[in-house]
Amino acid sequence: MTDDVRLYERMCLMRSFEEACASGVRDGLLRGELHLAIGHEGVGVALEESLRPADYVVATHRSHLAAIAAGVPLRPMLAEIYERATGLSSGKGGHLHLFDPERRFSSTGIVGSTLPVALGHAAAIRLAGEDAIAVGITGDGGTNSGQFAETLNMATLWKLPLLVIVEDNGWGISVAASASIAPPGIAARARAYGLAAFETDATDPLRAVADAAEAFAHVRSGAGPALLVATCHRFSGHYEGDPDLYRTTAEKTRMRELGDPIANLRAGLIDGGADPADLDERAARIAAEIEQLRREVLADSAPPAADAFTDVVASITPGGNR
Amino acid sequence: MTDDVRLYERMCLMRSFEEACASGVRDGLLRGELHLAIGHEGVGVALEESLRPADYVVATHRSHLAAIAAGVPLRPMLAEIYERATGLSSGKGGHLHLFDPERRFSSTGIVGSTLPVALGHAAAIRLAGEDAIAVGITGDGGTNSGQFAETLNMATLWKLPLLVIVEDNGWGISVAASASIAPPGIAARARAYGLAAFETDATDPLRAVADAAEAFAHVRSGAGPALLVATCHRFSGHYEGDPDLYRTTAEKTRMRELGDPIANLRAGLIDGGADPADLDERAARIAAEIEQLRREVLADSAPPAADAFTDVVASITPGGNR
Amino acid sequence: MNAEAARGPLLPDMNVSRLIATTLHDEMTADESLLVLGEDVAHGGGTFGATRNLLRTFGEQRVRDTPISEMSFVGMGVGLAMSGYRPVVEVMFADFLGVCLEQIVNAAAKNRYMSGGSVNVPMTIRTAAGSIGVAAQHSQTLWGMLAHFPGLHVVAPSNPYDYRGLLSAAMQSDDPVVVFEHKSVYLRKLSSFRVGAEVPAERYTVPIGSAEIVRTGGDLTIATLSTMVEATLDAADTLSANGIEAEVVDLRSVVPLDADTVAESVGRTRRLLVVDEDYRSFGLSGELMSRMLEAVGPRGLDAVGRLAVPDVPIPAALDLERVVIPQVEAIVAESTRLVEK
Amino acid sequence: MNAEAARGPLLPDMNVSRLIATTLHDEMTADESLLVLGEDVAHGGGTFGATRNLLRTFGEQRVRDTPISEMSFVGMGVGLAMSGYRPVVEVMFADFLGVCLEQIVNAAAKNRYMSGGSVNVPMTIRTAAGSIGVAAQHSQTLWGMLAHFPGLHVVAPSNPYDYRGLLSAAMQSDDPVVVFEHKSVYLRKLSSFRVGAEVPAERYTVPIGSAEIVRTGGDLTIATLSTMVEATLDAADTLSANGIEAEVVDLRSVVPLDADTVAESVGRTRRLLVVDEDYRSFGLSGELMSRMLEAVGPRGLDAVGRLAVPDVPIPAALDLERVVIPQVEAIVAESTRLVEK
Ligand SMILES: Cc1ncc(C[n+]2csc(CCOP(=O)(O)OP(=O)(O)O)c2C)c(N)n1
Ligand SMILES: Cc1ncc(C[n+]2csc(CCOP(=O)(O)OP(=O)(O)O)c2C)c(N)n1
Ligand SMILES: [Mg+2]
Ligand SMILES: [Mg+2]
Repeated sequence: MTDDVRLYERMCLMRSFEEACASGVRDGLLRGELHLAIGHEGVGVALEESLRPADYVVATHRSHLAAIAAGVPLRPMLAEIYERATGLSSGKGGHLHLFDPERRFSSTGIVGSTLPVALGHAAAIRLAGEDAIAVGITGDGGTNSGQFAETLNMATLWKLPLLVIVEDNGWGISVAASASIAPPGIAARARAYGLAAFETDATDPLRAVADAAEAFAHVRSGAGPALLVATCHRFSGHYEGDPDLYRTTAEKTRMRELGDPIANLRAGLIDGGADPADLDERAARIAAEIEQLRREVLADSAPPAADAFTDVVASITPGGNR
Repeated sequence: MTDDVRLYERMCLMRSFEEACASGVRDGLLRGELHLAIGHEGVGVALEESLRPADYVVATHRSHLAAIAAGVPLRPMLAEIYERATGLSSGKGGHLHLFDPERRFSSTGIVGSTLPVALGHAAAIRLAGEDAIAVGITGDGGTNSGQFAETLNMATLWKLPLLVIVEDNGWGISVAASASIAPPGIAARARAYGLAAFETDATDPLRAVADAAEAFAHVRSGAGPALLVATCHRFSGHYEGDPDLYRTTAEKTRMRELGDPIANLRAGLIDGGADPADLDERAARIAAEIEQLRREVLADSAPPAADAFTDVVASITPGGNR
Repeated sequence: MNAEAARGPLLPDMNVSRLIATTLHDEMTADESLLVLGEDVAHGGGTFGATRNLLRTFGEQRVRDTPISEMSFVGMGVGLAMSGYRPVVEVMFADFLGVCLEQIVNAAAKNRYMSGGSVNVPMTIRTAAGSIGVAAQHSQTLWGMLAHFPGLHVVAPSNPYDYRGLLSAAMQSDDPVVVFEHKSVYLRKLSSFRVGAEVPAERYTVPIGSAEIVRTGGDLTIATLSTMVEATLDAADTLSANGIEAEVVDLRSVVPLDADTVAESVGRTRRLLVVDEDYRSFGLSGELMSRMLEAVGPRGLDAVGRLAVPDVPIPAALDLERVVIPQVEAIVAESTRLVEK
Repeated sequence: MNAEAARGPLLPDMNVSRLIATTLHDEMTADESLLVLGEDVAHGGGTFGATRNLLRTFGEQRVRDTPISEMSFVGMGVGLAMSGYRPVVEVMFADFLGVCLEQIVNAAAKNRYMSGGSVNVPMTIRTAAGSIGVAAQHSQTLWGMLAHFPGLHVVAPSNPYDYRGLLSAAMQSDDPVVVFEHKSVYLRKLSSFRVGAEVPAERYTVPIGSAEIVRTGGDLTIATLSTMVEATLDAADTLSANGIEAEVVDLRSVVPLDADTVAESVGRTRRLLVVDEDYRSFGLSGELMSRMLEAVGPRGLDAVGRLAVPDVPIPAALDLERVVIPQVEAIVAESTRLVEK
């Protein structure tokens, strides 16, 4: 198996995973606003290829691919998304709040709030003298949060090993990036705060992997913080169930036709001589594995009611904790 | 009287005003942290020369010169600073919270919070189709607040008539700008958010007046928002009573010797043939007038105790307002 | 109810998000100084559909999509309000109050006082509160938190009539008013509500600061608000079948809190249960219990209790969420306990 | 009091800001994972001098001046805490909690719960509260506001012994703890305090969540905290001269609130006055009154009252400030009224 076929497989896995989540909404098993990253797989593999176990990752409301990239085990992750007792957080966090301290992975549902936490991880790496970096992820919309600017400034001031990754799908819910991000735009902002700015087109996964590697290398080298803008498309609505009327059908068709990282890599592999049937078979096998995982997870039980009251604080205080 | 002598007089008045405030702290009449802008007079006159009555100004914790520039009458302003019933806010706001809606002037003691409010004024100007601009002031330290970035972005997006003025005295309390603002710095930030950036040295008041006029003209022309960085020195401590040990004596001496906008303009006027004695006499007369004002204000009474309970909300509700 | 408006024609049946959009529309038509701004309010018509079609009717200048910059667009609202406009700012979820609290509590709420009454901040903040399965960071109500700050009015309607009337009142108020809408109502039809399902087509206001007795009963008083009013009315049915008659007070406003109406009821029943979807401690439930202590004295009370979120974050799993959000059965049980005391 | 530590040598007389700096120093020496960050904490030694000399001793990596970016340096503290460090983050004034609330309440406070207990956030937030003539935006206490959010501990010491002991406890805690320091104490000498003026030189902790009875008396219980403890003790002297013996409880912690200690006292006195420097409504005073109602029932109480900031912003003028901040005379008057009831 060539390396590129491996990337193809990883992206297939990421998409199958998201589809396994989507079906939970369709089946009425998942409530709330489930944000999927179907279409973002180019960013997912770019992250995965460059991340090392000692790196920290702080992900957004659209966190699943980043979690996979960080090595979070799929079973407890899917179980958490399905709010089962076997989940990463025993079902208390849910899909918006995935935590896996062993993989140095966390997330938050609040836009912009990922970056300061990642900055703290970067500071910890420096203090501990570790050979690692911290990755803070945001969407394009999140670059308008004050926390984005504040974090970038401090990262440069203290030359911390922070890589900010902007998953730029061009939309913040129904608001187009062009209507929310004043030109000259995200990379210019990064430079104005003293970061090295990298840009990539993550609908072309091989390019994204290479460009991300450069950005990671910059930060690992100790040259200071960097930011990588990775453009991509969000194929689904903002959340599963979003009628997505703010984008035209033509636009949505075009992005699926031209901007699908998996289809794009598949086409490239076939151009390079790969057997389409083999590629499809690989995809089907992975989809079946994830489906199997989903079945297992669905058989898991929900957390017991008493769990609602535990884990609020670590300390035990004489008269209770309020 | 030449125009430059008038500027000299206005700066003398600004300084005398601040000294009239300082003496309140020395005499134990003023509590809290009183922030004076002695050394910032170059910014004060630059503002005053370009401001028009229909313009809005939102000023910081160091707001007195901006208020003078906006035409806020001195007597109620000084009375407010001395917390008298005759003050702008009947003594309820105090020196950190000067409001004069007639002059479209307000201020806030929270760093960064001036700018969004000024943005709202700019939006109101646009809505009302007024021929005016909104001026939002911040210190250099305030440019690290998330509100700075957020506001700049929206100002450009909507091309609002907002002028951000950064009174860059190089310090945020004890933290030097070099330790808090990552390079390339404030003007680069403004450009990255799409604003026109202007810079001036406000220790040279004539230059500051001219540069500010350009920045105001840019915004008035409808070309979009702009930011003006005006460098200056804060001669006093951060607040009256601040021991100011974070700056060396040499540094403080140097800034007074080289960076005093009043002394600099005075020297220029004398070079141009002005009579030093005349200039000093003018300064003395102004100081005497302000001292007279201070005496009057000190004779004013404090607000009556019952005032503590009024003005919380405008609406009258049946059962009281809580 | 406003008898005048109630006599006129009614709105057709529709869901609450459209009712809110209609109310925004009607007020904006009546007063040109009213504006709407927030994330997704214009082109998207509101995450919950509550600003649908406003952009088309009023244009970009009055209906504005903002970047994800809550602190600064709330502050922009303050500036607009101080310039003679009446912004209605949407903070998508109440949980996001943490990213914009400063401008709400130190500017909007205090500018009037700090200016000695010379400045008003007529601004409405609409925000979506409550649990619909979105876990700890998207389920909070937090009205008790905002109510702590003087200078704000805080309302949380429970039924269609009040959604329209309180929103109109907020938009007409010269003060900052925070309107907490409950996420669970947006897609509900007016006709599905037990109370206030008939909504006049004409504009009207429900006075801010006035509670309403939505069920009379002599055995205990249950004071509640927002979506918990319906849960409480359901509980009251069960209680009634068990021989206990609950008087149910819909507080409607958190600030001003209409303690008089509750005290009058408690004066008769001598028993009070507060049902609140906010965290239990340091919030509305404790405040109302204390107000009753102050109003009728300990001797005026036989039993007092509260049901609220038991001081834990809202868990994701449905089974856990149901444990921490007051349910009908818990209201029945606690009411019964109080009456038997 | 911690009997062990109390037997050892005492710290020399010093002002409280130096006591805090000493405590920070001693804990940082004992535990290398402790860090200090915030505005002016390093080169300036703290706006109130409470971090003086720490930079010199521990260096830039552990004592860090930050830009004026509260939200993000608090969030940075969260990240550090999740990476095994123990940041002590200074938010200069409690009034600025509005610019960083999100990271405190949605991250620091909830990450443990949302992670099913797999993540701790051992972080201390120090902030200066209370009135010293700096008006509406720099005088608030706001402990009642933060206390509303589950997942945080909140303390507000009143005397030197507790300043040291509670700060040490916070720094050793595995949970986020917010320490409210009162601006009026920084420049006061240890020896000027009525209670707790003797401070052991050895490290010790005061347990978070435990109140202390600082004066015994049988006629009424006055529960209070922070600087109001001294005002209350002064009031108790006057009351005693008038024949009324007040029991004074120093709550010390707002969360966990030691209702048991108060209830035990109120069980004896049957009368409770809460004295609080926070806003009256929707805060600590209401919560404590309600807890007492719950603990001893209405029949266990003869009279209950509270003194707090009467739901107005803090005015600038001294004469007005004195009207809204509880004063000794008001405590005497209200206590007398309650006892005569
Ligand atoms: C502070 C805050 N404001 C608003 C939201 C609601 N919200 C969730 S996702 C989102 C859009 C984010 O856009 P972007 O950063 O581009 O990420 P994307 O959804 O496109 O991946 C918004 C507004 C939030 N979670 N937090
Ligand atoms: C949000 C916030 N954080 C901190 C403070 C405390 N503070 C008041 S002024 C100041 C320094 C401001 O520096 P700069 O913006 O450069 O203005 P300067 O004082 O130099 O005029 C600080 C930190 C505040 N008022 N508001
Ligand atoms: Mg996006
Ligand atoms: Mg400065």
